[in-house]
Amino acid sequence: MPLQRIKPTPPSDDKRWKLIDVTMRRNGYAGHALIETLHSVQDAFGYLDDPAMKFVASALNLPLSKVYGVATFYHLFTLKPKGKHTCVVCTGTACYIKGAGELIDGVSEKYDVPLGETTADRNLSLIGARCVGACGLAPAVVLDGVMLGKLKVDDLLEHIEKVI
Amino acid sequence: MSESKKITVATTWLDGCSGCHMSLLDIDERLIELAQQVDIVYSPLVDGKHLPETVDVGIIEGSVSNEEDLAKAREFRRHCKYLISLGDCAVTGNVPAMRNLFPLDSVYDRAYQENVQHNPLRPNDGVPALLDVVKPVHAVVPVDLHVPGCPPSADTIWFVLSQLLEGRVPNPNEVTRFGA
Amino acid sequence: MHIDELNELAEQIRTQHQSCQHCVRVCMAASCQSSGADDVLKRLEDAAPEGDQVQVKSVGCMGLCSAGPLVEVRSRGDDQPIMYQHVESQDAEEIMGSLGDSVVQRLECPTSIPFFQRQQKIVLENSGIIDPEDIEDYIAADGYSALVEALTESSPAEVLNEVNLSGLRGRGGGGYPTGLKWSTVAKMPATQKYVICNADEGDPGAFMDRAVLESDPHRILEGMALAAYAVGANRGYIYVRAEYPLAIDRLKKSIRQATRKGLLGANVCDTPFSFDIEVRLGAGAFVCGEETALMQSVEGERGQPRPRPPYPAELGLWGFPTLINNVETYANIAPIVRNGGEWFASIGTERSKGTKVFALAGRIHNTGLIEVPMGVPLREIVEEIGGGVPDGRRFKAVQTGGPSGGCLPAEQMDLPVDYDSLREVGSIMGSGGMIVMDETSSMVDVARYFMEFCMTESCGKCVPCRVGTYQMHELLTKIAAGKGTSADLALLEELCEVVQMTSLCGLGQTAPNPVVSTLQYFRHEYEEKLIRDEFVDMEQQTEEMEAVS
Amino acid sequence: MIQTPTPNVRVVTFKIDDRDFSAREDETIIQVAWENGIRVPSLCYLEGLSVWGACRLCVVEIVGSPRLVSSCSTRVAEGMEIRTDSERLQAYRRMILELLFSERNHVCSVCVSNGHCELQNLAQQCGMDHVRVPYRNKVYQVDSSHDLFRVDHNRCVLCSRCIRVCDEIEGAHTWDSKGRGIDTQVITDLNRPWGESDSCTGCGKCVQVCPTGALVQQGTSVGEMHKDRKFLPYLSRMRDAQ
Repeated sequence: MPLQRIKPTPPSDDKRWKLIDVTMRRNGYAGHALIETLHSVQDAFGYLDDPAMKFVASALNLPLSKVYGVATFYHLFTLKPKGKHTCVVCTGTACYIKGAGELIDGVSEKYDVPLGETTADRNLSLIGARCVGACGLAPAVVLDGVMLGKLKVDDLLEHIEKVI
Repeated sequence: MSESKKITVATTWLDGCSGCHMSLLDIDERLIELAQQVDIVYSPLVDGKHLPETVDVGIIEGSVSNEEDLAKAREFRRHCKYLISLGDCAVTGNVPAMRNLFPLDSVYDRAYQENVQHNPLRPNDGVPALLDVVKPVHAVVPVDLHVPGCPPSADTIWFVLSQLLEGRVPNPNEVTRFGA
Repeated sequence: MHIDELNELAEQIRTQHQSCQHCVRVCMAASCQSSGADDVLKRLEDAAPEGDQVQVKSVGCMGLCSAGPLVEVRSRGDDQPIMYQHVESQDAEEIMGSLGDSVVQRLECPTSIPFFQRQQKIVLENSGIIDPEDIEDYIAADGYSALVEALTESSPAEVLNEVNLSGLRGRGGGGYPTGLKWSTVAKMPATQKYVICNADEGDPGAFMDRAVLESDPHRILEGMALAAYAVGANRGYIYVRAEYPLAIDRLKKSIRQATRKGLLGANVCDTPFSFDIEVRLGAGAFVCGEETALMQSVEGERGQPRPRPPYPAELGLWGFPTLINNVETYANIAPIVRNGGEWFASIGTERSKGTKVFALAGRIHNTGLIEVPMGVPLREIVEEIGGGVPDGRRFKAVQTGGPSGGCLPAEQMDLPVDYDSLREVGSIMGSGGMIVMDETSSMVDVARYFMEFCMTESCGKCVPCRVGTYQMHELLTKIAAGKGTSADLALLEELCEVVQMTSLCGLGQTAPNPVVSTLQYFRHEYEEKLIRDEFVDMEQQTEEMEAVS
Repeated sequence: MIQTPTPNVRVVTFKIDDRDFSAREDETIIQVAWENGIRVPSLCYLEGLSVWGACRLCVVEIVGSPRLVSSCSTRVAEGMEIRTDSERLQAYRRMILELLFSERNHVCSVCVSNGHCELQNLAQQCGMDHVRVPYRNKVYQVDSSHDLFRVDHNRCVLCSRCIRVCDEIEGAHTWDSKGRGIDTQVITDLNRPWGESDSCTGCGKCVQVCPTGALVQQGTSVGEMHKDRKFLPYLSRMRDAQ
């Protein structure tokens, strides 16, 4: 006889877990909703930590290793909290041809943060993106959700100074 | 190579345990047969300490770990018509290359400071400087034949040498492998 | 709904539209939006006079991204619309004031230039014209008429036949005949079948699919529904990059609108045909553009491809026959069914039919989105439509096909752009990215850039791609830094062959293409960077001597 | 899925390396080749587990087709002419092995699987006697936290046999992989030490199917690790029968 499925309790009484439950319920708590569910965890909490992954695994009846495997396969998922501000530099071909590399080097040097990492004070994350689809604005940067185009290093640093 | 003259052979050991040379000596009585056909002109095993201008076969044991190893490998390549990497250290880097997983500084510290009770000090002359990365011989000079094994057995070495003496290019894979 | 009812509705909406004197369209696609189109739209709306004389409308991509934000004014009775470029919010009052009276000359963007005149639009026919968030706009532009007519008056086989006749080939890059793919799925006896739209546009420097999804989302739904009808599927998935939030939003909205109108869902148009579409998000993995990896991802797994055969048509999503096509392919379906396969086959070349959308970018005057008939020479695209290389620099190469494609030099500029010609010269059509480079770009660096892309996007399943791309990247880095020898170059070429021939999926099999094509046309750039190595050269001399003797 | 036997399968005739063969049409090239003593090399394929098709060592040529196919995932077909050992294939396989040896730290001489390792044997069988690409020299962990077993990531070739046997035969799915590309690594549970795993039953199947010295029994010294896979065909048949 199959064992009764147990509905797990969320890791905390944070209301955001309700949103995640909505996503899972909409997909009938099926295992194939894993990526959708991880998206909604990350949208709600900003990153995926162990308790969250454990909860998702038991709610969707999936092995822990599979959840971890999927969470680390896709580059949009992050297991570490991002900085207060994010600077996403497009590294698509058009931006590359027009100097995205210099933008990354410039920010990296000034704030002492390697690409893909967050500054020690957790204030700024420097992220590379695979083409944000704004090749007409190359080189393009998305700073805290705002698209900036046709940038030179000094322009970008000025923009960053303004937000942080 | 004229008939009258013996084939000249030079050997050297770079970074390794000299086990491959011991394995060479292990061919026992076949050494006599070998000596009738070849002249070992340069080797840690013989008195000759000067590498002649041209040598028929050069045999290198050990990996390239320091500046002296590098110079020696280059010297062998310049002077030897046919160059053999003998044993896993020469062919893959093997045990000496396991230090590649650590930063060079920590390797120095471990060797000359942490494990030394009396007057720990990093040497600054008289010892050849370590290279950043330990490499197999073929990573620094072209090599003509690779004989894996740790060490290659005496039979393997005899097989390789006797085939060469018969004018054939041996295929060491028939008798040896990495770690054998 | 019957076709007559739909036509009637369309007529009704069109009459409504015609009641206004001036229609002011503001391009709200990604590029214009990020140059401030939001504010422009808002100020135009504020400045518009009360009543229905002037309609301000947010529309999808108008194509000439480098001139954005773009605004188009179409007045009743005028043949030609007026287009304004680089519009700023403070220009709104002036534009409004000029309506029906004059033209704001300092902002005018001449539409007589080749960029606009040389295009032929099928996929983008509604793009920049209709409001993508309004299904009625789509219906007024003959939208859904192909679907409704097919469902009520044609058999699935007849729909399939039109697609076969059209000669349409997959627009995702491979160029596989679409009709053949559909026929295979249609023939499968299974009770459950799926239709998937591959909207995981991952080529860096390509934004065609994004523009279609954001500018005309209903076109994709209609194409998918027609496909489902033809092959006998009742469920569809659109797998779209999470990096395209606007596209996702519009797709979801469109699905809701279409379902409410009875054009999707159970018993479409009161026929036995039922079709539901669900949007699934990617999460940042280029390899998921490969169809078997994409299906893995839809199933919630790591996006790792599996060997083919069996093909998805046989063994697809959850083991059922599955049809996978890309966005642009589906975008062509409604017009094909509406106008007939023969009409479509009359456009383009012998073996490449129809039009192709390209994203022009890089060192080129007119950056943006264009649609041209297959077979147009590369020169016409780059020099005339694209306006050539700016700042008095010299054209060096054009890259097509993204990380799977190649770099073509000036000598190849007269090449007609179609699937087979591009393949013959060592590149591919790909999904339609076209990046122009001038003499400031080093081809070794470009090859290294693409290899880095492939290395980080490799799924890691098969050895040649996982380790081969890493080692090729190392070698390219070494050569680019001026530290490589001729032995390194030889090893790189050997690796290219092994990775091409033995990799599991298309990503690995094509990853060496940028290296191979730059070596083919720009070998001297590699050779100039090599250093002499005493020993390598010695070995070569010996080999040469041996070869002589 | 590829190997599910269906009733009424036809028998087809075809050639492998110019020899005539006949087999059921649902058999794969590698099955027929191995049954007949043709040693097509492979690392990820293991009879009794699902087909993975990742090591690419088993690629073969089909006469008349420009593409190579992996023989583990391709079924035989009527009139097919297969070549398993052309010079080109030999060269490709050597390069694939070179890539594998360069990827992690395979030091045969100090490995507990020395002498019983499939990777080591394949290098010899394929004539790969030195690695021309640079070694990556990347640091990998050795996890000895489990009472009975040890995982040494330095020796892992990512064949995924451990993942498949744990999922398909044991049913625990303790193993999976994390990351992607060159950063892929096998993990237990949420990438925690193996010894802390709640899902691991300690059955040791993963150890027995591992082709190299990546998964081994605790307490084994150099060359002592023998692997025993007799259980696999039996369990696999029993599972299918259910």
